[in-house]
Amino acid sequence: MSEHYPVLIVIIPFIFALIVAFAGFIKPRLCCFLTISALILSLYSSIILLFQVFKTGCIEYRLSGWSPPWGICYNIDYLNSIIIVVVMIVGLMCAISSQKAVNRDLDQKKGAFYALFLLFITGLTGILATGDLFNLYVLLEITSISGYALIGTGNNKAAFASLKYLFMGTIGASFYLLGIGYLYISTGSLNMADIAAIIPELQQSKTIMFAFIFCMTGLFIKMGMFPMHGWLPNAYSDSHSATSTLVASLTTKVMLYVMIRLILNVFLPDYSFSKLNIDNIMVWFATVVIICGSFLALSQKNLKYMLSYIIITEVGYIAGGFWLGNRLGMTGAILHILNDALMTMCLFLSSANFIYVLKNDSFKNFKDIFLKMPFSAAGFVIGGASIIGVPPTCGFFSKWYLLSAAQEAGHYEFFSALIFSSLICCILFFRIIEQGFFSEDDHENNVTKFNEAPVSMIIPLGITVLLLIAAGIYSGDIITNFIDHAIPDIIT
Amino acid sequence: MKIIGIITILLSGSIMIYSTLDFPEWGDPLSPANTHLSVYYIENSMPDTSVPNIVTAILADYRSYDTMFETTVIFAAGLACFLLLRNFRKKKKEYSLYRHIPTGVTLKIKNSADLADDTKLFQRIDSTWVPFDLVTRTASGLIVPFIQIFALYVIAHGHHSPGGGFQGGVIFGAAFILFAISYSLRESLKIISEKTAVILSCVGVMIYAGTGLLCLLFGSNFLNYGSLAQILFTDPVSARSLAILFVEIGVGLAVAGVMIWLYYNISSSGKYNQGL
Amino acid sequence: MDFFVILLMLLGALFFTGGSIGIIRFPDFFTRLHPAGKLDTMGLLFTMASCSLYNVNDFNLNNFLVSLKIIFIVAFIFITSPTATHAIADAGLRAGLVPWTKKR
Amino acid sequence: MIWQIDVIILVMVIIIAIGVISIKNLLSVGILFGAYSFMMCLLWAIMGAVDVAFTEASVGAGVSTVFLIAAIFRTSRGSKD
Amino acid sequence: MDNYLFFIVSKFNYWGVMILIMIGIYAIISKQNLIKKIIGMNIFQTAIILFYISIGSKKNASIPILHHLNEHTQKINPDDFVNPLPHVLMLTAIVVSVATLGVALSLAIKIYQQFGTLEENIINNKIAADNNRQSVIDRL
Repeated sequence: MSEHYPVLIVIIPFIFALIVAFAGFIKPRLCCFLTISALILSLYSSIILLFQVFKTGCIEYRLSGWSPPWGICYNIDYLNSIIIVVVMIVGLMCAISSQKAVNRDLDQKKGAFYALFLLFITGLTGILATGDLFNLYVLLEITSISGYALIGTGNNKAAFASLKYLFMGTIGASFYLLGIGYLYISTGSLNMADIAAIIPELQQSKTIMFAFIFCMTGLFIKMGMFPMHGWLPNAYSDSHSATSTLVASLTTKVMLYVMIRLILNVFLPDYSFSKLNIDNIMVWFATVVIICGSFLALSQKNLKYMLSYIIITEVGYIAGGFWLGNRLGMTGAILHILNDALMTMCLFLSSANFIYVLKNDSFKNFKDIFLKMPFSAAGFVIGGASIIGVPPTCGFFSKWYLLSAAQEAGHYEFFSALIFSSLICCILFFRIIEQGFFSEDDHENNVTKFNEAPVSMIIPLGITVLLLIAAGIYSGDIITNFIDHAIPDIIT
Repeated sequence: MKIIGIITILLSGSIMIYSTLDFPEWGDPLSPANTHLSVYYIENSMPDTSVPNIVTAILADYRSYDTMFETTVIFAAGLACFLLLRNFRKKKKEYSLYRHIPTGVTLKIKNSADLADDTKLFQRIDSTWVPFDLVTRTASGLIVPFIQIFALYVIAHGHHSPGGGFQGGVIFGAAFILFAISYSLRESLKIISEKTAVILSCVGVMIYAGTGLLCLLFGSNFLNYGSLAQILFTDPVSARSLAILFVEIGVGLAVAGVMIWLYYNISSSGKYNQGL
Repeated sequence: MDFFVILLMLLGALFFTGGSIGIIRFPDFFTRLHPAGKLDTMGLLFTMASCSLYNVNDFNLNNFLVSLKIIFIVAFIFITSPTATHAIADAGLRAGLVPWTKKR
Repeated sequence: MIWQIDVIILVMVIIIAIGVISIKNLLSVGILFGAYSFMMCLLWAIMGAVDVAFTEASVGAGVSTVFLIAAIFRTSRGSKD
Repeated sequence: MDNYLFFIVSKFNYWGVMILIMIGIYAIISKQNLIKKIIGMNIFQTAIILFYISIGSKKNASIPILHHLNEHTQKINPDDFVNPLPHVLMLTAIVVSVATLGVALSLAIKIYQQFGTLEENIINNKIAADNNRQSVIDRL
C-alpha cells in the first residue's frame, strides 16, 4: 500500500466528497464529521508522502498503469510535497472552524457545501501533484467551479461578485488552455517532462513564445495580478466567512505554484530567463503591483477588503521574488508561498471570528475588541505581525530572503517597494489595534461584555498561530531539506 | 466601455493572428502534433484494449483519470447549482388550482387540504398559465421511450461507434427534460424526485471511482483495469474492454442524474413548484 | 439506380428551396409555419430516401442496417416535426398573435 | 475533409456569432445560440471529430439551449444592448 | 496567386478561431447584459475547442474508428486516421463548458432574484447606492 500514497491524497477527499453529498440528503448531521475525518486522513497520507520524499527523492506514480508520455502521471517532488501538506492543514483548520457558521447559515444545504469544500481541496491537491498539463486544466476547472459556488453563498452582493469571478476565471483558464494548445501544436505532447525534453530544440520558434505568453496571461488573471485583479477583492470579501478563509488563502498561492512549476519544469529556466529576456520587465511590474496594492489597501474601510488587497501585494512579492531569477529569490518566493498561506489563513480565521460575533466587519465596530474577544484579537495581532515581518514569526524569514535577493540582483526598486509595503502594513494593522485598544468614548455607559467566538473557532486559530511561529523557527530546515533540492542547479 | 472593448480586441486579435504564422499548415499529416503521441494510440489501442473506437479507448483507459474528473466537474456543477439556487422555504398558499381536463377550465379552490392531487378528471396545477396540449403530450409520450432506448444504445455501443457514457447520459437526461417540458414539473418529480436524481449522480461517479479503488485493492495502480482480469475471469485485454463499459455506465448514470437535477433547479429557480 | 438517387435528391432540394422561399415571402407567423413545417418534412423525406438508396448500392447486411437506421430517422421526423409545428402555433395563439387577413 | 465546405461553414459560424451578441431579444439569442452550436458541430464532423460533434449536438444544441431558455424565462427577456 | 491561396488554405481555420475568440472577449468586455456575457464566454470556449480540433485534422484521413474484424491481421497506417488525442481532450472541455454554463446561469438567476435586473450598470449603481447609505449610517 505504501506506493499508493501519491494518489490517495487526491482520492480520499474525492471519495468522501461523494459520500458527503450522499449523506447530505439522508443524515445531514454526519457531513461535518465526515469532512473532518477525510481531511485528517489525507493530511496523514500527505505527511507520510513528505517523509517518503525526504528519504527517497522524487516519486513518480503512473495512473492507470501507462508510462508517462502516453498516460497521466503524478510527480511528487521536493517542491510540491511540502505545499500539499500546507494545503491539507489549511483545509482541515477551515473545516473545523467553519462548522458553527455553516450550521447557522446554511442549514439544509450542508451536504452540498461540504461536498464542494472537499472537491475544492481535491482540485488543489491534484493541481499540485499532477505531471500532465491537460490534467492540470481539468483540476483547475474543478477548483474554479467549486470556488464559484462557495463564493456565491454569501451576503446579497456575493452572487454578483462570484459571477464576475466566473467570467475572469473562465477567461484565464481558457487562455491557459490556448497556451497548452500552442505547446501541443509545436511539440505534440502534453506531459511536462516530455515537453521539457523537446523545448530546447525549438528555442527559435514563435509558437513556443506565444504559448508562454498565453499560459502566463491566463495564470496572471487567475492569481489576481494587479491590472487583472478586479474580481478578487469583491469575491473574497462578499463571500461567506467560512469559505473566504479557504478560497483566499489557497487559490492565489496554488496559481503561483503553477507559474513556478511551468517555468522551472516545462519551459525551463534557461528559456524563460535568458532567451525571452523579460525578467526585468516582470520585476518592475511586480514593483508596481506591490505599491498599487498597498495604496488600495490603505483606502479601504472594511477588514476583509483590506485583507484582500494585502493578498494582491503578497502576489506581487512572490511573483517579483521569483522573477528576480537568482537562487535566493526563488527560495524566498517558494518559502513565502508556504508562509503566506498560513498568514492569510490566520488573518481570515480571526476575521471570521469577528464577523461571527459582530455580524459586520467595518472598522467602526472594532471598539474594545481586545476586551470582548481577547483570543481572536491576539490571533489577529500575531497574523498581522507576521504579514509585517516581525522576527519570531515566519513572515520575517521569507521577507529577509526576498530582500537579500533583491539586493543581490541589484533591483533596488523591488527592495524599496518591499520596505515600503511593510511600512504600509504597519499602518494598516496598527490602525485596527489602536481602534481596539484605545477607544475614547462610551467607556462608562456602555459596559463591554466578554463575548468570544465559540471554542471550535478558537482552537484552529490557536493552532495556526503556533504553526506561524513554528514555521518561522524551522524555516532553515525547510529550506535545506526541500526548497534547495527543488530549485535546479543551473540557477545560482 | 465599447471603445475599450474594440481597442482590446483589435490589439490582441492582431497579436493572435500574427502568432499563427509559425504554425504547421492545417491538415498536415507530418506536423508534430500528428506524429508524436497519436501514432502510438492509433497503432496500439486495438491490441492493448480491444476497443475499435480509438477515442473511447483513450478517453476511458489511457487518460481515464481525466475522464473521472470530467465527470466530477459536471457533478460539481450540479452541486453548485443546488447550493446557489435551492430554496426550501415554502410559501403558504391559501388556494390551489385544479384543471378540468376534458374542457380545460381552471378552478380555484380555497381550503383544499382534503382534496386529492390528481384524479381522472381533475389535475392539480401550479399557476393559471400552465398549458395543456393533448397533441404534444401524446407525441412526446410516444417519443420518450425511443429516446431512452437510443441513449442506452449509445452508452453500450460506445466501443464500436461514436458515443459513450457522456453522450448517452445527456440524451437520457434530455428525454426526461422533454417529458418535464411537455407534461409538467410536478409530474416529472413524481417519476424522478430530486433525491433520486442526486443519488443517481452520486452512484454514477462512485461506480467510476470504485472501479479505480478495486484496482488498488488488487495490487495495481489506480484505474489500471488490467488487474481486474482476476475477478472477470478473462485475459487482461478483454478485462480492459469490459471495465471501460462498466465505467461508461457510471458516467452515463452520473451525467443523466446531474442533467435532470440542473434542469429542475434552473427551470423552477430552486422552488420546485412550477417548471418551464 | 444512380438516376433515382439523383432524382430524389433534386426533388428534396426543390422542396427545401420552396420552404425557404416560403418562410421569407409569407406575411405572418402562422403562414410562415406552414412552409417551415410541411416542406421541410417532405424535403427531408426525399433526401433521406435518396441517401438510403445510395447506401444499399452494393448490398450487404451492414449497409442494409445503416439504411434501416436512416428510414427510422425519417419515421421519427414524421412524428416530431408536425408536433413541434403544432406546439409553436399553439404557443403563438396563446401569446395573442392575430392571424393575418387580406383586408387589412 | 473538404476545405471549401469548411470555409463556408466557418464564415456562417462567424456571422451567427456576431448575430448572437448583437440581437436584443434574449429568447432569440437563445435559439440562435442553438444554431451556432449546431453549425460548430457540423464543422467538427467535417474535420473527422465524430465523437466531439456528437457530444456538441447533444449538449450544445440540446441541453444547454434548454438551460438557457429556462434561465431567460426565469429572469428577463429584453436586453439593452 | 497559387501561393497566396495555399497560404490562406493552410491558415484560415486558425484565423477563424482567433476571430471567434475576439467576438467572445468583446461580448464579455463591452456587453452590459449578463446573459449576453455568459453567451460570449461560451463562444470563447467553443472557439478554443475548434482550435484543438483543427490541430488534430489530417488530409485524406478517415474518422478514428477501426474496423473490428479485419484489422487484427494487417498493419494499421497512422496516416489513415485523424489524430484522436485532441478529440479526447475536447470532450472534456465541452463538459467543462456546459458545467460552467450551468453555474453561470444559476448565478444569473440568483442575481435577478436579488436586484431585479440583469443589466450590469444598473446593478453597479444599486450596489454603489447601498454602500453610500451604509457609509452615511456609519458616519452618524
